[in-house]
Order: sequence, then structure tokens, then C-alpha cells
Amino acid sequence: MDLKYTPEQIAFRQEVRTWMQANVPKVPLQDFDTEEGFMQHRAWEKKLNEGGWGMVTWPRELGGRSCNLIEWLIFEEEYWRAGAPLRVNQNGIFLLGPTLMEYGTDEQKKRFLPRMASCEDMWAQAWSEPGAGSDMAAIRTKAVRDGDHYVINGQKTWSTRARWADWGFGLFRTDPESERHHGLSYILVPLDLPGITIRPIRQLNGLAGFAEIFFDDVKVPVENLLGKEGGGWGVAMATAGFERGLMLRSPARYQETARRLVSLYLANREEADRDASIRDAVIKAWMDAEAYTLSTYRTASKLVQGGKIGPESSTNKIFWSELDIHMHETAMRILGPRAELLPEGPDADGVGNWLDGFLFSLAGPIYAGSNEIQRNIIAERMLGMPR
Amino acid sequence: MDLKYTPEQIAFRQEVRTWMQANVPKVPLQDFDTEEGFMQHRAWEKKLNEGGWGMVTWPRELGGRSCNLIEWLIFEEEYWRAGAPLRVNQNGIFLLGPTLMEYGTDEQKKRFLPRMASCEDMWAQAWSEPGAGSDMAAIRTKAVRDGDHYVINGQKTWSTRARWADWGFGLFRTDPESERHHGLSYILVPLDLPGITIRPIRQLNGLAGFAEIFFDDVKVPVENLLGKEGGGWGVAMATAGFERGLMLRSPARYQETARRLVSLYLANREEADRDASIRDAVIKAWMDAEAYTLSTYRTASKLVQGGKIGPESSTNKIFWSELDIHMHETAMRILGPRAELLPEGPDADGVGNWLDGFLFSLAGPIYAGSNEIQRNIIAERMLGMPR
Amino acid sequence: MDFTFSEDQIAFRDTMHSFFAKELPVETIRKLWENEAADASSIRADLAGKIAEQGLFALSVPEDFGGLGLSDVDWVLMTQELGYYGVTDDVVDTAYIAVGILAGLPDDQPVKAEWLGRIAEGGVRVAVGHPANRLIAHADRADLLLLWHNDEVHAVPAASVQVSVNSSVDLGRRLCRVNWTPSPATRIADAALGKSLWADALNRGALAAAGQMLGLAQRMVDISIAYTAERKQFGKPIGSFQAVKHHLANVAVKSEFSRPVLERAAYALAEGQSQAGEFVSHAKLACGEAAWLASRSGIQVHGAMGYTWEVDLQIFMKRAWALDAAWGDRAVHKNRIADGYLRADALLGAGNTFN
Amino acid sequence: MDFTFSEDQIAFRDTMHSFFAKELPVETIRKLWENEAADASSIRADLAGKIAEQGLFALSVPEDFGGLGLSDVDWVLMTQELGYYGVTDDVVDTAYIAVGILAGLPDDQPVKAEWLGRIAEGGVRVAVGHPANRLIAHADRADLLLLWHNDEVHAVPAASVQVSVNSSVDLGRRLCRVNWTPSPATRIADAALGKSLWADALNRGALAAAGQMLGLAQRMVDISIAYTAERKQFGKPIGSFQAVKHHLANVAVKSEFSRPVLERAAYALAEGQSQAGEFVSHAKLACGEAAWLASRSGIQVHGAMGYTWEVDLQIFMKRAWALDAAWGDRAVHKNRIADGYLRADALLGAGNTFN
Repeated sequence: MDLKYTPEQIAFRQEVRTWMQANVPKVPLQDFDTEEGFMQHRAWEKKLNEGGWGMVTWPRELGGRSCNLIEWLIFEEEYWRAGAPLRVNQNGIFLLGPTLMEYGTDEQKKRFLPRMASCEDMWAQAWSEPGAGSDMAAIRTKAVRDGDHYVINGQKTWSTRARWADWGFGLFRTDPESERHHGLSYILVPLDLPGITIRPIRQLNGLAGFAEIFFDDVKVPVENLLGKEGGGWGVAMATAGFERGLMLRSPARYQETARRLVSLYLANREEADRDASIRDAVIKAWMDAEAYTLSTYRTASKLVQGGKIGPESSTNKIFWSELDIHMHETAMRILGPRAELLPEGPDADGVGNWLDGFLFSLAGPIYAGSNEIQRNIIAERMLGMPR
Repeated sequence: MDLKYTPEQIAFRQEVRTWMQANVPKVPLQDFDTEEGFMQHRAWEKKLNEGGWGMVTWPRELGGRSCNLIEWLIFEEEYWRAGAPLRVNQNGIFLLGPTLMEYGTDEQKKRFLPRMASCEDMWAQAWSEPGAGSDMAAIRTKAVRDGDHYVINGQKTWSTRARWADWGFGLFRTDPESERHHGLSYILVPLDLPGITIRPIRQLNGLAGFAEIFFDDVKVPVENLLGKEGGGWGVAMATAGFERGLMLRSPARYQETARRLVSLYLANREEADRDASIRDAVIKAWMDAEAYTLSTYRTASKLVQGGKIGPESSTNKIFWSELDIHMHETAMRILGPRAELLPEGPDADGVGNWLDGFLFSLAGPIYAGSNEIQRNIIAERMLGMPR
Repeated sequence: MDFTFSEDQIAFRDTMHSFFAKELPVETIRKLWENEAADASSIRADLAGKIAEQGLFALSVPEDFGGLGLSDVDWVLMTQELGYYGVTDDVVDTAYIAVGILAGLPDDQPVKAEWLGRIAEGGVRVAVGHPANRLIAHADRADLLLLWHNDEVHAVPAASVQVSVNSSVDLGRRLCRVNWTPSPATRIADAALGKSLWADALNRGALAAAGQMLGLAQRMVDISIAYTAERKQFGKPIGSFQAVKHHLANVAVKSEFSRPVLERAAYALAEGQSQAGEFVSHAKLACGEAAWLASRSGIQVHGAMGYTWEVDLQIFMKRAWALDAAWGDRAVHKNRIADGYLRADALLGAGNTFN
Repeated sequence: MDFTFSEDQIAFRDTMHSFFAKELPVETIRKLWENEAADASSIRADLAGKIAEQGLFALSVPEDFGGLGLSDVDWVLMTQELGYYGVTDDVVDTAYIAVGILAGLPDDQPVKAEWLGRIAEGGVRVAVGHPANRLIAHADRADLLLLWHNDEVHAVPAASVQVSVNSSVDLGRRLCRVNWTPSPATRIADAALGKSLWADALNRGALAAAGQMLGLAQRMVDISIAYTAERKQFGKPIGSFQAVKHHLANVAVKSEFSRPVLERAAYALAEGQSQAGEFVSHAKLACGEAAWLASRSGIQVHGAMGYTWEVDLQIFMKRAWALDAAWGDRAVHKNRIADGYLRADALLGAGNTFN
């Protein structure tokens, strides 16, 4: 037990902080669920990558910094602390990137990774289907081998920002006779191919960050197969564990929300304290954001020392999603009658983006496996309860 | 909508109040889960009955007052307000009594009801079995017809105060080939018969208010059958609905707890307000006790006018059990470090019987059908969701 | 002691239920939310005319002034319908809250007869500027504004005010800041009378919000039940999973125990009982909690669909959030209860529920 | 940055785990709870001797005084074991909290060497009368009492005090009021030193309670898992029902996210970090919540059995309730956090978790 940073880690933090201070956009970018915002974010990540901060956990030879998880946490803290933009490239660099490194052929790596790093190719995920949400093994979209191509027919959904992305990746059923998680293959698909139709899905805040992707006899060359034909489930699962979740759900994000919540409370203290339970809710926000951070550092330090992640990691999803809702609900309560105002209005002073954050937080208990399913997993795999 | 009492109702309330003021024991009785307490409570109910207040909802010809549900609620309010003892005779007069009135033969009524009213016979229920808790249709204790007797073999459990009661009533499997709720019969059993062994079950507070009843070739005359042989399930269910639950869970009880909680809070206000959320919890206690009362009056007024009880009554159990726990938890929090003290101790000033009430409240979500099962029932029967 | 509604009351409620089901389907709300520029104003005018034909605006206008003279108790049923169908605030603000203020004026106040009459006919909208609300709903489309100034009531025609409009998360709700100048000509009640009129208006506003939130909770449950019966996962309708059932059962419990609270509050207000304020606050908190839980549970059982614009749930969810802090936020109402009941001389415990 | 424990630490934890599993089965606790009159004192003496043999009492006695000189961090693992097995308060009060006070005395204070030595040997019990606790645990069986008087520390032999004993809901816990007379002869630290010793003692007491509550939560979960795997209803083990799973999964989540909080607090205390107090309060609250939820969920999944004396759950549940308000109730600890972090100059947000 040694809960101190090494001098190298402190120096690394300082290096990140200096770069961020100099480079983070002073004016917030547009929402990346709009076309304009998407382009702004893409440009920002290009710059981030040019500065050498695009993918700090990637190996040096691929343009990263070979950071371990502790260093990555430090990087994230400084990134969020500086108020830097959300990562529009996350599907590529955190989800597909590590998978490509593990399962891609040398040619695939050479072909995809540098363009991913430089934001020349933006990637969208294509996992879910209308009938296969939390139950991914129910995937039905077919990819039928025809000579040196797969011919894809079917539909994917909840594909984040697919409208503006260049490529999609996901699982497709290459063996039409197969069931559940057998007979699936992991395929990379250019989204500008003939036969592809992309239809936006509007989310709660009215913006269309999601999309459905329709495939109608779409021909994809077989060299776009990642891993073995029929082995897609294994490829998908191998990188679907803790690290992936961690990359997407950095504790720094929640700590910054907690910090902003405390500020909001202090700025409205007299009003807020009329409801005696609000102070309690703010204390809880601080406590749980700290707990999430500590837990992440704890797991990271175990992994850095060669330890393995256990089934207890399935508790993460429930904890951060409930924490996120709790903090935003508390903010809404502090704002009281102002909470409902859209921030553009002339009288919406001080409401900030809490409402939008609240709407976003509501997706937390649902996506990436609903919290009900997570509880089943915890009970069965971690506690060993009967199926 | 007319939420006023009639002059007759007001006069009735006054009559109850006057009698209670004159007769309720000044010193609290012993816990009725002890033998001495049981006898004290039995004596009190004898006196109550002699005053004409033993079973106000029973018809006049049986010694009651033919009170309707609104009058019953008024009676209960005055009973609780006066701090009168818990009803040790409740299994008889509220559970078995109405069932006997509906299904008993004239002879059975004559034989059992007057002695029940006068507390000469005390009744214990014998429903649950070790393998049939929330799932009553899983009853396995057999009653095999042999001439003019049933021969009972098996085991009942969670029988309240069976150790000191004279009779038991419950469902027994008279058709050994039958399954689930078929082939069950409703039988009345003297608890002093040869072959009966009663073993106390200690509850959380260390007292043994429950008991197991073991039947080993117990011979019960067939005239102790209530309703038809094999028709026990129908008999049991006919009176298992709202009225039964209501009689056992008078809103007045929760209102008095809420009143005592407010007093406790006021008496410890400075201490309690150090934790800003306690005041909120006290407000919630008042609100929910009121809501439970209002809801009960609402249903009662509908029934009094000839309306029928709907599936929404299945929400009651969840509401009162959570309310009861909430109030006692709040009291424990107000008492802080004193909450753990048993009230007999020399330094336990002011703790009252909150700890014991807290322990008792924990049984609420479990007995009479666990709250999980109640939620299933609400979802399926009230909301019409698929099984 | 009778909690039941009369046959007439039930019949009127049923009529309005069928009426809104036909005239205000969700598609119409969507049009009004999304299509402010094009045909929205003709849809609004058409709907307003039809609502007027139903007599809704005459409901609590006293009979002497051309109305039906019904009471707060009748509004309990009506506000639940308005909530269930997501009817915009201008209707209830005009027909219930503004009428309440106007009806409380002395008969010789000319504004009273004129505007009660016009409201009863259904052709006008009145906005109410109560100090409990930071902004005024629908002030930009009102014909008359009833405004607070040092406890006085002022009646100000639309032409005499300047209005800035804010959007709410409920896109059907327009929250306005109003600039205006009080004058003797606009004053229709002095501070003494005004104080009691504004107090009543707060109670009516809170009660109307409570009724709507309870209706909204019901709507969200209905939408969720329908969705979970149809949608399948792991080969079974998701509504058959215990976790999904328990989510909605919990909402049902909250709703069931809010309804009598709402009804008691309305009755107490209609009867002028001294604790009416506390009872209204109780109703607002209880119904608000039911609606809040319905939105949280609703989105959860909808899975990813619950996060989309397409699913109807979002419309009613957002309206519920908007109403939660309208006419006094939770702090206001909790504090009224604390002031009334957390005190040594309060009437508490068994036997003190009804006067 | 390393959250892992050393192999030695883990090994000692595992040893104690096996030791208590063998030497303190629930049947023994039941005997001690129920059988005060008969062989209880011989059971206690036997157990005390065996614990002493394990070296537990020497754990944080400085090496110069015959101990192992281990730190607060080592106690994190140990207190979880003490909680898991329901070990009575006298052990941790003596071996951790009293040792902490005594070790903070100047070396020339003769009480220090004498009692640290005796404690390390394992044959004595010391009760600690901290002003945060209304009553003193196990004062009636202590050999020495460390008592607060105007921030001074007094060491008072058992013979010089009068004790009245109260029972707790946890029948293994004896809460005493102690009558005694402070004198220059009993004073072992003046108010200046005493103030810091008592502050550290509060932190150690709260941390020990937190660790025990986390261990208790784990025990209650283990008991519940075992019960629900065995018990059948509707033909299936009740542990296969979604509602039962979700109850216990929720406890697992709370426990998982309490553990690193507990560890951080112990580390901060051992290192003398300035926010150690707030971190300890966080640990007490988080672990308390986990234990509270474990008791509520445990009783729920046990069904009617959970309400009985027979089922082991009740023993650990009651101990958890008792510890919840010991060494500062929730208000105390929430307020420490609020004082430390709800302020404009607090170090909050990303990057401020570790010094």
C-alpha cells in the first residue's frame, strides 16, 4: 500500500497539464452530436494527436506513449481538469484500436491504425440490432461469403455518430445456420459503400447522435474480416472487459461533475439549504465520485502489477451510472424552478449544461448492458448464485 | 366527495373515547409474546368485550356492534390514541371469526363464536409450513379421513402464540393425490390433542411469539371441518382479501407511530438537526402515515357504498411495511448512539420501545406474502403485465 | 365520510378522456413541439376551439357569471386528464387558476364580470404571474395577465406588456419574463385582498400541478406497460421479467397512495379548511414523487428506446420534470408541512386526519 | 501508486481468518450471548488466550515496547476479519485504539511501557472512554481504563471506578457508564497532548468500526448466499429469482466501492495526512451504508427465517447496527466531510484524490 505518485508520474502530470493549458479550446465546441460539432471535435483530436496526446495508452511505435493504466488515469485527470472536449474518436482508439492490435493482421494494422490515430478515418460501432440490445448473441444481420466478398444484409442500430463516420465495425452472422454466439464474424465496413443507408435516431435532447445502418446487398472485401471467420464473438469479448469500460468511463469525468456540483451548491447555498436534504445529496456526490476514483486506481494498480481483473469489475457499471444520475438530479434540485430551462433562453442565467447532462445520465443505467443485466451478472459470476 | 364525519360518527367516536379513557390500563402490559403478557392481554380483551368493544364489526346478535368500515376506522383511531394494548385475540376475531360467519354451520357458529368473543378460546393460525411460506398452495400436511375423524400428520410453522392458544385453524391436504390448491380442507384443531407437539420459535428480539406445531397421528372429529372437504382454498381465500389485511393493519397504528416520531424528533431536535436529512425523513413519515390513512378511508367509503375492492388493494402491503420500517429507522437515526440500547438498561433514558418496534417492522416486508411477491401480483393483476 | 365522485363528475371526466384521446394524440403534441413555424398556430386554434366547446373553461366560473360553478374537487379529475394527455399550461392557468382569482374579486369590480364571461366562453387565455414562479407560463400568448405587485393584483392587457420567451425542456411550455408597469388603472385588488387571492392561487397552482403529475405518472406507466408487453428479449416479452415488473409495480404503489392525498387536499381547499395549505403541499410532493419515479422507471424499462425522441415516453417525462418545481419547489412544500406539523401543538396522530 | 497489500499482510489476514473460523464459530457466539451465567467466562478466557497466542495484541505495539509496530493499514485487513467473525469490542479497543493512545505518550511516562508491554502479551484488556461515545464498551471487564477529562488522558485502574452496565441489541456488547474521579495521579497526558491523542483515537475508532462493518456486510452476504442456494420455493432455489439476486448484487456493489475508501483512509491516517479525518468519515459512512444494506437485504432474502433468532444472520446484523452510531454517528461524519469539502477553497475534482 503506497498511495503516492512517483516523481515520474508527477512530472508526467505536469507535462500533460502544460500542454492542455496551452491547447484546450477556450470556447466550448459545439455538441459532437451535430455535424458541425463532429467536425470541430475531429479537428481537436487531430491536434491532440499531433501533440502526442491522442492515444497515450497505445504503444510508442504506433504513435502512442505506452502509458500504463495509472499514467492513463493521470492523463485523464488533467484532460478533464482542463475542460477539454469529449472524445469523438473514442470508438476507434479505445474500442477498435486495441482489438486490431491483438487480432489484426500486420497489413490490417498498417492499413487502419495510423489513419485512426490521425482522425483521417473516424469509426462507428455497429453492434446492436433492433432485436439484439442487451442480448448481443441474438444478432441476425447476415454476411454471406461470395468469392472474395461478404454480402451483408440486415440492420444495425444505436450506432453512435455513424452519419459522419467513415467506417463501421461490428459482428455479423457469417454462418446462416448458426445460433447465439456461434457463427459470428467481426467485420470492418466502409460506410460509403453502395447499399448502405444511414438513418439518424434522435435522442432525448433532440439531437441525432445515434443512427441506424441498413445493409442491402452490401459487398465488403474478405480482407476486412478481423480474426477468423466465425470467431467474431471471441474477438469482441476479448477486449470487452474492464479496460474498455474504464477507457470510456474515466473517473475524472465524475470527479469534475462532483466539483461543479459543489460549486453550484455553494453558489446557491441559501436557496438550496431550504431543502435540508440537498446538502446530504451533495456530500454523497463527493463521496461516491471519490469512491469511484479510488476503486479505479485500486484495480489499475493491481493490473499494472500483473494482477487479473476479477468478476467484481461488473459492479462498475452500476456504480458510475447511478452516481451520474444522482449528481445530475441533485443539480436539478438545486436549480429548482430554473432546472427545466433550456440554456439558450434569455432568463436561463446560471443553469449551465446540467439539464443536458441529466438527460445524458439517464442513458447510463441502460446502455452497455442494462443495470438489471449487470445485477444478474454480479449475482451469478461474482457471488456464485444459481442461474 | 364529503370528507366529514356524520354527527352519529362523531358521537360514536366520543363514546369510544370515554370508555377507553376510563378503562385502558395505565401501566403497559408485558409483551404478549411472553406467557405472562399473553395472559394479561387475554384478560384485557375479556374486559374489552365485556364493555362491548371486543369486536365492533361483528353483528349485534353475536355480541358486536355491526359497525361498518368507517366506524371501525374511528374505533381503531380511538383505541390506538388511548394507547390500548395490541390485540392478542386478532387471529380469532378478525381472521377466523368472519370466515366462520360466512362458511360455518349454525352449530359451528354457536359453538365457537361466543367463546371466541369472550376470550375463553384463544385461536392460533396454522397456515404456513416449512416448505410453503409465500407459496401457500404447496401445503403438504395431511388430514386423512378415517371414519368420523381426520388423522393429521405433518408440520405447521410461524403459528403466532400457538404455545398459549387453545385452538388452531388452517388448511390441510385431505386428498393425498391432489396438487397445489386443490384437495385442501379448512380444519379447526384443538391444540391440546394427543400427538400435537408445539415448539417455540424465537424471533429477533429473543422472545418466542411464534411456534411450530407438529402433528403425529392427531385425530380431529369431522365436525371440525369448515366448509366442504376439499374446498378449503376457496374458504381461505374468500376472506383473505382487503378486509382481513385492513383489520390487521389499522392505519391508526401508523399514525400513532408517526405522532410519536414527531415527538421524538422535537424532543431531540438540536441533536437530530445535525444530520440535515433527518427532518426530511420525519416529514415523509407524517406524509406517508396520512396517505395510508386516507387511502384506507377512501377504500372503506367505496366498500360501504357497495363498491368492490379492486386489485389495487395489493399495493397496501408494500406501502405500510415500507412506511413502518422508514419510521422506525428514522427513530433509530434520531436516537443515534442510544438506538442500540435495550430499554431495561440504567442509561437507556428516552429510548422507549423504538428498538423493539424496529425489529418488528423488519418482518413487515416478509410476512403475509413477501413484498417481492406482492410486486409480482401488482404487475400481473393490477397492471396486466405478462406472467 | 365519502371519497367517491358523483356520477356526473365521473361522466364529465370520461367525456374529457375520450375527447383528448381523439383530439390530442401524441402526433399532435409532436407537431406543436417541432413545428412552431408552420401550421402550429392553426392546430392550436383548432384545438382551443374544440376544448371550449366541451365547456372546460366554464367549469369553475360561478353560475352568476355564465359558468358551471364547480369546485376544486372537480378539478382533481380534470387535472389528471390534462396531465395524462399533456395539455399545455394555458388551459389550466386560465380555466382554474385565473378564474379562482377573478371569482374572488368583489362583484363591483368590472374586470370580474367581463373576463369571467369571456373565459367561460372559451375564447381567451389568461396568464397568471404568481411570485412563486420565477417566470410566467404562456404570457406571450395571453389576452390578459393577472400580475402580482406588492401583494396587489393587477389585470394587464397583453398590449401593455413586453415579453421575453424561454423554452422549457417541455417544448410545449413557454416561460416568459414580463416587463410591465403597475398603475392604479391596472390594480384590481388591494394588498389585503390580494394576499389571500395569491395564497389561494398558489394552492390551486400547486394542486393543478399535482393532479397533472399524477396523470402523467399514469400515462408513463401505460406507455411502459404497452412497450414491455410487445418488446421481446431472450425470447420472452420483457414485461415478464421480474425486474421490469417490480419497476412498474413500485410506480403503481406510489400513484395509488398519492391519489387520496390529492383528493383530500382539493376537498380541504374547496371547504376553506385551515390546513388546506399543508394538504396541498403534501399532494404536490406525493404526486411529484410518483411522476418522478414513473419517469425513471419508464425510461429504465424502455431500455435504449427510452432514450430516444421517437418514443412517446419522453414527452410526458419532460412535462413531469417541468411541473415538479412549478408552483413551489419541493423545499417550499416540505417547509409548509414542517411549519404546520413539526411542532408541539400540531394536531397529529390517530383521529386527526379529518376535521 | 499501489493499493495492494504485501504477501505478509495477506498471509497474516488469512491466518486470522482460519483461526477465527475454527475458534469462534457462531455456536460460540450464541453461547456467549445466551449463557452469561454458566460457562461463558471460561469460554471467554479460553478464546482470549488463543487470540493472544496469535499475536493480535502485539500488532501495533511499537517494536521498542515488545510489539510488531504495524500500522493503521494492517488494521484494515484485521478489522474486516474481526467484523466478519463478530469478535467483541474489547479486542480492537485494546489492541488498536488503546495502543494508539499509549504509543502517543512520551517515553518517560511509565504507564506507556508498562501497559504496552502487558497488552502485547495479550493478557489484559483496556477500555477507552472517548467523549464521542456516550457509554464505554466493556469497561466492566477492563483491567485499565483510558478516560477523557477536559481533553486530558487519564489512566485509571479497574479497581478505582464504579461501573453500571447496559445491554446492547448486540448482546456481546456491554456498554458502561463509568463513575470515577480524575486526579493528578491518574493523568497521563495534559490537554494539549490529549487533544491530539483523542482526535487520533476517534479516527482509529471510526476506522475500526468501518472495517468491522465491511466485514459484517461480507458475512451477511455469505450467509444469505448460502441460505438462498439451499432454500427452495416454487420448485427452484430462491437464489435463482431475479429479485433475490438483485438484493444481494446491490450489497456487493456497495461493498466493492467501500473497500478502497477504507484503505485510503487508513493510509492517510498512517501517513498523518491533513485530510485523514474526512477520509475516515467517508469510510465510516460508506462501510456503514454497505452493512446497513446488507442487513436489510439479508433479512429480506431470508424470508420469514430472517426474522428468527435461529438464523445466524441476526447476530451480525445486530452487531452492524450497534457499530453504525459508535465512534460518531452519521451526522458527525457527514459534518466533517461538509466542513472539509463544501467550501470554496476545498481541493476538489480530478487530480485531487491523492496528495
